[in-house]
Amino acid sequence: MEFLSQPLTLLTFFPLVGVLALAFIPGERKNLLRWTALGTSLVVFALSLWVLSMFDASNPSLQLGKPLPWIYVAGWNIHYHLGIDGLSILLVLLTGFLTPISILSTWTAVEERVKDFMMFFLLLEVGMMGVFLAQDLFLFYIFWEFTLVPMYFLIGIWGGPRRIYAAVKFFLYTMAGSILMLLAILFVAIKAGTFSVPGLITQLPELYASGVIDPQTQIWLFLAFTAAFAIKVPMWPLHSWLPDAHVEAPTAGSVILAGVLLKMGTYGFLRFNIPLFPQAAVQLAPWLALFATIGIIYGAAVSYAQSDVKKLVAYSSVSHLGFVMLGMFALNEQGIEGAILQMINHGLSTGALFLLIGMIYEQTHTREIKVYGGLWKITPIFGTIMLIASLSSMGLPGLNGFVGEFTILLGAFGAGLDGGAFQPMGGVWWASISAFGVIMAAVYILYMFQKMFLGPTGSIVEEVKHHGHPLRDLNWREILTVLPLLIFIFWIGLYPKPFFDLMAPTVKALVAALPLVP
Amino acid sequence: MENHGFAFLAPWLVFAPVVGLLINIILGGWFMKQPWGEKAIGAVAVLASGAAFVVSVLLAYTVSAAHGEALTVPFAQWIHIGTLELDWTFRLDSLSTTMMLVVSGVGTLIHIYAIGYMHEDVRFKNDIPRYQRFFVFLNLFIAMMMILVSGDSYMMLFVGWEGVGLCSFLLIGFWYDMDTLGRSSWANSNAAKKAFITNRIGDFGFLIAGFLMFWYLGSFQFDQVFEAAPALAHEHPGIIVLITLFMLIGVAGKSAQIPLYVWLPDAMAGPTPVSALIHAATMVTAGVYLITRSAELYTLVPQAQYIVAMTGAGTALFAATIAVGQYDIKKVLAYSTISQLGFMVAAVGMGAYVAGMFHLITHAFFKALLFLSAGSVILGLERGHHHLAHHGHGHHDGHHEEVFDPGDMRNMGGLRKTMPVTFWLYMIGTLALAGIVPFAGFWSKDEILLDASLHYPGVYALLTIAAFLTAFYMGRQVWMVFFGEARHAAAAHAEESPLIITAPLMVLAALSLLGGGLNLPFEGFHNLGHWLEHTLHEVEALPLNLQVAGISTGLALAAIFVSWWLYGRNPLKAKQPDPLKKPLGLIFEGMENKWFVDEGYWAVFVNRYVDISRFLADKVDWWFWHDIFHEKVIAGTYNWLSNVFLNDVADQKGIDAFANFLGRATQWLSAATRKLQNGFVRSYALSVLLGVVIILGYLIFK
Amino acid sequence: MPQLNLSDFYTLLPAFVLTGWASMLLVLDLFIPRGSKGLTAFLAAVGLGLTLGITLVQAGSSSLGFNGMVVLDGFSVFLNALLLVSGLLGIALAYGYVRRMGLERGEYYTLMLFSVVGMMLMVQAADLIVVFIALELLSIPLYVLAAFNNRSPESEEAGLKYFLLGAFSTGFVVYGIALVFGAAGSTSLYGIVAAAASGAPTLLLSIGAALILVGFGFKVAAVPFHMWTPDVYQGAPTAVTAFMSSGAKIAGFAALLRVFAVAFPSLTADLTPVLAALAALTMIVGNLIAVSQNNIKRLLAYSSIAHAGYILMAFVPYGNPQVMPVSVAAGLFYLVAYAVTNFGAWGVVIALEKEDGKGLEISDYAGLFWKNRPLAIAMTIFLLSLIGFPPTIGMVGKFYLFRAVIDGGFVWLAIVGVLTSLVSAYYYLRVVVTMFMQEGEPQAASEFWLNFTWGLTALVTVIVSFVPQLLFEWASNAVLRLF
Amino acid sequence: MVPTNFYITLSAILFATGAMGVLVRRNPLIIFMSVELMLNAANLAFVAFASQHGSLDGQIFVFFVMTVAAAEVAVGLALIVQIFKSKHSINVDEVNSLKG
Repeated sequence: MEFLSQPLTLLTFFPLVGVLALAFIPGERKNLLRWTALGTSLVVFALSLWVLSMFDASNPSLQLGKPLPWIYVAGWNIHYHLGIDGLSILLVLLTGFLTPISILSTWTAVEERVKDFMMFFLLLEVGMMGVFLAQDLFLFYIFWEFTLVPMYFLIGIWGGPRRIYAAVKFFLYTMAGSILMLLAILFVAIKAGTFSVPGLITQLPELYASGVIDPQTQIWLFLAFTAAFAIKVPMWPLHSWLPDAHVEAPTAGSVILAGVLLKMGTYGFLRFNIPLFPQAAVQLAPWLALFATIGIIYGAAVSYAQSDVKKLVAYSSVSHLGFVMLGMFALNEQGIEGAILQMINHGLSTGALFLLIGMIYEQTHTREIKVYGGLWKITPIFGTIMLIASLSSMGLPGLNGFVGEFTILLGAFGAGLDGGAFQPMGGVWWASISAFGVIMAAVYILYMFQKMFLGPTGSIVEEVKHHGHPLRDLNWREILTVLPLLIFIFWIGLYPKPFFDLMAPTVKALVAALPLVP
Repeated sequence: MENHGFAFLAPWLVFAPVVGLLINIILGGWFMKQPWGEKAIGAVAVLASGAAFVVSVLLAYTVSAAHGEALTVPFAQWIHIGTLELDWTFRLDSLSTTMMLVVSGVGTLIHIYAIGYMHEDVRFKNDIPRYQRFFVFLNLFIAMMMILVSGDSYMMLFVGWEGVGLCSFLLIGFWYDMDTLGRSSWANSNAAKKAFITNRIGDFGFLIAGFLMFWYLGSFQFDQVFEAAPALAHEHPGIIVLITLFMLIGVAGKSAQIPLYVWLPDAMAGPTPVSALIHAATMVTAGVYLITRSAELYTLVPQAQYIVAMTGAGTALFAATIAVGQYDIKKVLAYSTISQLGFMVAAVGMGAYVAGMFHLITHAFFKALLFLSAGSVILGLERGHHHLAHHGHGHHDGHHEEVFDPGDMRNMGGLRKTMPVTFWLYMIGTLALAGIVPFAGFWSKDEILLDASLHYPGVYALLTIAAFLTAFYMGRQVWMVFFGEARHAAAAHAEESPLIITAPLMVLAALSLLGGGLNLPFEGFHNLGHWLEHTLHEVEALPLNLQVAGISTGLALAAIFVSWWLYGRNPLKAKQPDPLKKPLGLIFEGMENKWFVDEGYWAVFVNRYVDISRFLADKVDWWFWHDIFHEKVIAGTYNWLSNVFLNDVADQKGIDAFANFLGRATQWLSAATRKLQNGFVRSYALSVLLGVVIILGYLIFK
Repeated sequence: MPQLNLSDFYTLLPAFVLTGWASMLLVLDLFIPRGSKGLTAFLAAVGLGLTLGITLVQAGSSSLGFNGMVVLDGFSVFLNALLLVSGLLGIALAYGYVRRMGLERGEYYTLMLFSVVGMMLMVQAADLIVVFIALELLSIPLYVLAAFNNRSPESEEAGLKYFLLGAFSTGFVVYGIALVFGAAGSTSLYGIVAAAASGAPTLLLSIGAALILVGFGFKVAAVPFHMWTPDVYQGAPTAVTAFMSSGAKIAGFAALLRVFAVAFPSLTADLTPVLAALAALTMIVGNLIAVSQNNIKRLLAYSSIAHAGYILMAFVPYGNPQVMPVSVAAGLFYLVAYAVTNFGAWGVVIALEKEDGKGLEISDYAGLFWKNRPLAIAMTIFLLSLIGFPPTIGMVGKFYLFRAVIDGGFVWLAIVGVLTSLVSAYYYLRVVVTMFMQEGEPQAASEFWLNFTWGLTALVTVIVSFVPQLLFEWASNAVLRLF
Repeated sequence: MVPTNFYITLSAILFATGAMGVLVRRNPLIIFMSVELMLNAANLAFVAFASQHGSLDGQIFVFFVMTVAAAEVAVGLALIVQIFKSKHSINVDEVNSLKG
């Protein structure tokens, strides 16, 4: 039971305490259920801060957990190994941060089957934490697949009219990618004789050097991992499940989906693809940049033509995550650090957008953009917060989105020059075309903001008044739900140094290990 | 930090307005419920802006005490990754302090003006609570503008650069639920969006320039960039050309140059103080500031300089022609602004940075004056109209049969009598803009023309024609607005504005009158030149050239005469078409309709983008990718395959068909399979047998 | 010719004890009154428990018995234990079910015991004669059990189909054995491998081996010998189906593995492609047809076919001495995972089955979660395990299985495996969707041993996935005696 | 002496005949007889091989096969009788309520 004494174990599995507690609370006591879930998630957030306080940012390697033998027969060498480093600390914090916020957002939105909702939500948190902390491929795979299950139920039970379709699609698409990854995991583990990620990082280079795994195979392995992560991200053209999942998911589900679950994909690239298959990463970087760039432009263009506001934001995720991919495969410090920060940023700003859309949806029960209009006059606080979230999403300097996008584009541009990862194909074009996506982001975000909050008052205002529930501005609980996000939107925008400091040494080490000829 | 006088105050350039806006956000709602609420809000905002002005003065003093030496005031780290080191650091030198003074000075005056203007505006528009929001935005603008001019690196400048774009968006769309005439409409919010997006196109250029700069020059910090630039210019001059030209795209966006100027006329949807402050005096000059700031880059690449100069000169002329054909008092001024910005860009393009900055300053004075006076005129008409609506018709049901446009010059006329103060203020502004001695505009414009005449004859020609047109359209405006007879009842009942509005105008008028003194073309009077020399290092101080000055003055006077001939001699009557319409024919049609540039852009870019994105979204992504590919192909194949193998196909027909095939091989088997069609147990057995046959076949014949 | 001694009996002791017990029970049952057949069930369980004890005592020993006709080794102990546990689970499932369906007769349990004996004999067989006898011994009681519900035409039809096709496939086995005997001059597995090494005619041998493969392929429901499976599984009483789908499969695979690994390693080049093709075909067809099933028993039947394909994958590299131990261990582990999960899933089916045979459509599961949470959660766990999803034993099993396949160099087969398991997710999820996301009023029977069975198997399914070490060790130690 | 191959060929023909009988006949009794034919074909092969190898194993096997076949018959006939009782038909093609 040595594993129980590890702080990261506590962090990962603490939500189960909440699940257990919820199991003993009768389903009618909805508020008690809500408070229990919220309390649990807040404790988890506190634990993540505790982990942060113990985290040594200057140390680039894995910390706060040592591998314990788990399954040790027939050359399996599977460890129970949770660890944290600069690549994951921020995502762990984001998970701990967004979960209570999402739970808070369900306070009045989820009235049916509260108990089960909260249990699934806390189970989901276990899975997400595990994904970001697991340092053994087997363990990682378990957590990775496990996150699908509660999310599947969250969409399928509490979602919109086409929830079942969306839930099954979400499940199958994600699984389609991960089973290919499973094969690659097994292949790598058989060849190297271990499932441990740090172990593989030290052993694989020898196998590459000795020709046990030839470059072609390395590329196939890279692609198999890519299948899992690219679908999750989702990278164009594998994004087809995303609009369905987002549109049908309940608000809290959308927030977590956009905020954390998509990041599992990008994180996977960073944690596994790049360090485990460095040659392949370098070789394929321009291709990934191609897809990322198409995703940026395509996502932005498609987003603009949506009539459903949740879909609009969903497609904007395709565009935003394209930036993350672009930065990551720039394979230089600026790009990767920007990509990590952008993962957080996207979680914050898109999370805020989904929360806000959920709040208005609760009142109007429609997401059709065209019925809205002129809301800023009626709900000034809501409008202002929405404006900030929108501006953050479109990368206004001074807010978080800019710091991420700017560093990503800077890195990607540099990667297009001599010695950079994009030099062999495309060069600076990827960054240049992607920078165009910044304009397009303004187009669709401003379109959304204008059509909902500016202009003449929309028909929905009269309609809800007619039904006896005139549109009201945000109440204190709702403001409290989004306020933390706003604080970080400004904080990261104005003073991102603490965030970069957390990841810089690890990223530096990661980049240094890449076979890029400067 | 060493003791550098008041340099430590630099962050307060930004903090002062931010404090002001925070106070107004937090307490504004409460203020608005008090009888003195509007005044309190206005006072807070004015004090905040005024504080920034005081800080600017102190900083300018500090710089001058340090003999123009550039001071940097580090405040905080921003983005540090690898070699990328971006900081929140303020830069104090003669150039930045000049800009600070202009921004906060003119800004404060306009804040004061806005107290009076908005008081009436929110009442005409029937939405008093929005008063609070205006001053929050205005303070935010000052803060952003201060970041823009005081940043020590291109990226900090960029923060302000986009920040003012945001404020511009917010303020253009201030009356977001109506059009300029107060009708419920998307028009104003469309204008706001257009401004932001057009600016973003420019920002794209800025960003690319930034990337090139960082990877080739190693930094964003001004001094480091300038230090590394000559070496790069030696090795890869093309890169510097690229940097400067991409920067020009940014400038074109922000300073409304060809081809991105189209947002500025629409921006007049914002309340008049906004037009004056943001879209005339300060924000739009940011591009000029950027080029001046980057002088050391532009100087290295004459080709790029030439392109900048030609862009500016072309814009100056092009916009001036459009201004001639406009009827809206603010639109004329808007195109005039574009034109004057063209003068400035042309100047800095030619390397005449001092001339450009000089014109920037004087233009800030007289164009702010003109806009604010125009605002006063519009308010006057609104008052007249309001008066009519209440007294003339007895009841006011909100549905005018004919919507009254208080900004349309065709509704004006004869205001000289009803609004005398405004008239005189307007006249000073007009003369300054037209370039009549000794108003400020004359000196600054003359300096630009002089520079052009020495080095760039093409630019000189364009600018001279533009100057002629400038005087003409201003003359036309004055005759139409203030002379002749009122062409609308509202004009006849127009009322003069109160002191809170006219007082700031008087200050600006004084500045417009005397602003030329900053940099007179006489030995010993090149004050601005010497001041900026600390930052720009090499400036040429040219003496007055009587030939150039003579030509421009002569042309200006001629233009005013022509305008009198056309519009003053026989004042326009109501509904009478413009007298230029007939002689100029199609040309006037073009001027009137802005040469159809908007329509062209719409047809070529905007509609195409909408089409493409609709096509991608509806056809490619949803219809094809989501429905056809993922639903029909993937999911469909899935179900189809499963059905193929299902009882009625595979378990029966599939196997049977296969058996039939074998059956043709031998009569006997064929007879067997015919009977086999209704036997399930036996078809199962057949399946087993087939398996056996295939396996054995493989083993034997492999 | 050596004399029989105690060691011979020790080798086959569990089978002897169980045979004796079953015979005794057959007689004893006559004296048990009709209303208290629960006693018979109890006694049958005691017999299985006793035998299980003996089997566990045998762990670690290895011997040949009866002149090399039967063998005791780690492999047989492991599988005997598994079979006995399956028997126990089968009785636990049947206990309330037969009563509820009005089928409560003592022979049910006796027949089960005899079938288990056949399965155990199959596991221990070292001579093709024993293999044949064991095959019949396990099959004949199953034919009867399948038709046990004589009031149901479906049950009779299932029995008849199973019987006719089973006999048909037995014919192939016997003929195959004859050919092998002809080629090798011996029916002993060890004799065959020796003969093959000294130059027996390969074609004859491989044809014989292929015919034996057909027979076992039929027993484990591999495509294209699978067609009886859905009909029989659907028609047979559900408790029988549960037992049959696990026990017969385990025994079939055990014999397949032992016969092929011991007797035919020399035929690898010939048979590996056949095995690979069968595995791939079985996975594909099983999973694809399952997609459009609406009856839960048929769905699980196709799932059972599909899983035969997965387990078959483990056999593909049987001739590669480096990989063989891993692949045997993986196969065994997966058999355990499958058996546990399978019993649980059938347990849930039994809980929802009505006296009149209703309650077997997937739509009858609508809203189960909101009516009976534990049952729905258990079913979800079983279905996830069948998909191969964490945190279940099925996921660990697939992990192990794919590892063996990749280790053996059959990456393409592994790809087929994962892709078909993706397909399987589609139809398993339909059940989950129905249980959680649709409205309905399902009624579930609540009987102690039934609840115990699905509860226990659900717990095991989850817990073992976290601590699989012990089971891994057992499976890896369950080595075949190769000489 | 007749070569073993002849016996084997004959047994193969018998086996195939049996298998085809299973496929084409509808009466379960006949089908079962066909299965018996297959088994006996195997028996023939066993005996032939046994004499070729001079080993008794094959002949012993034959006895086992015969015994087991008898046991199978017992079960099979019982099943068929049962079906006949409820369906009044023993046509296997009518035993097809389970499908899909």
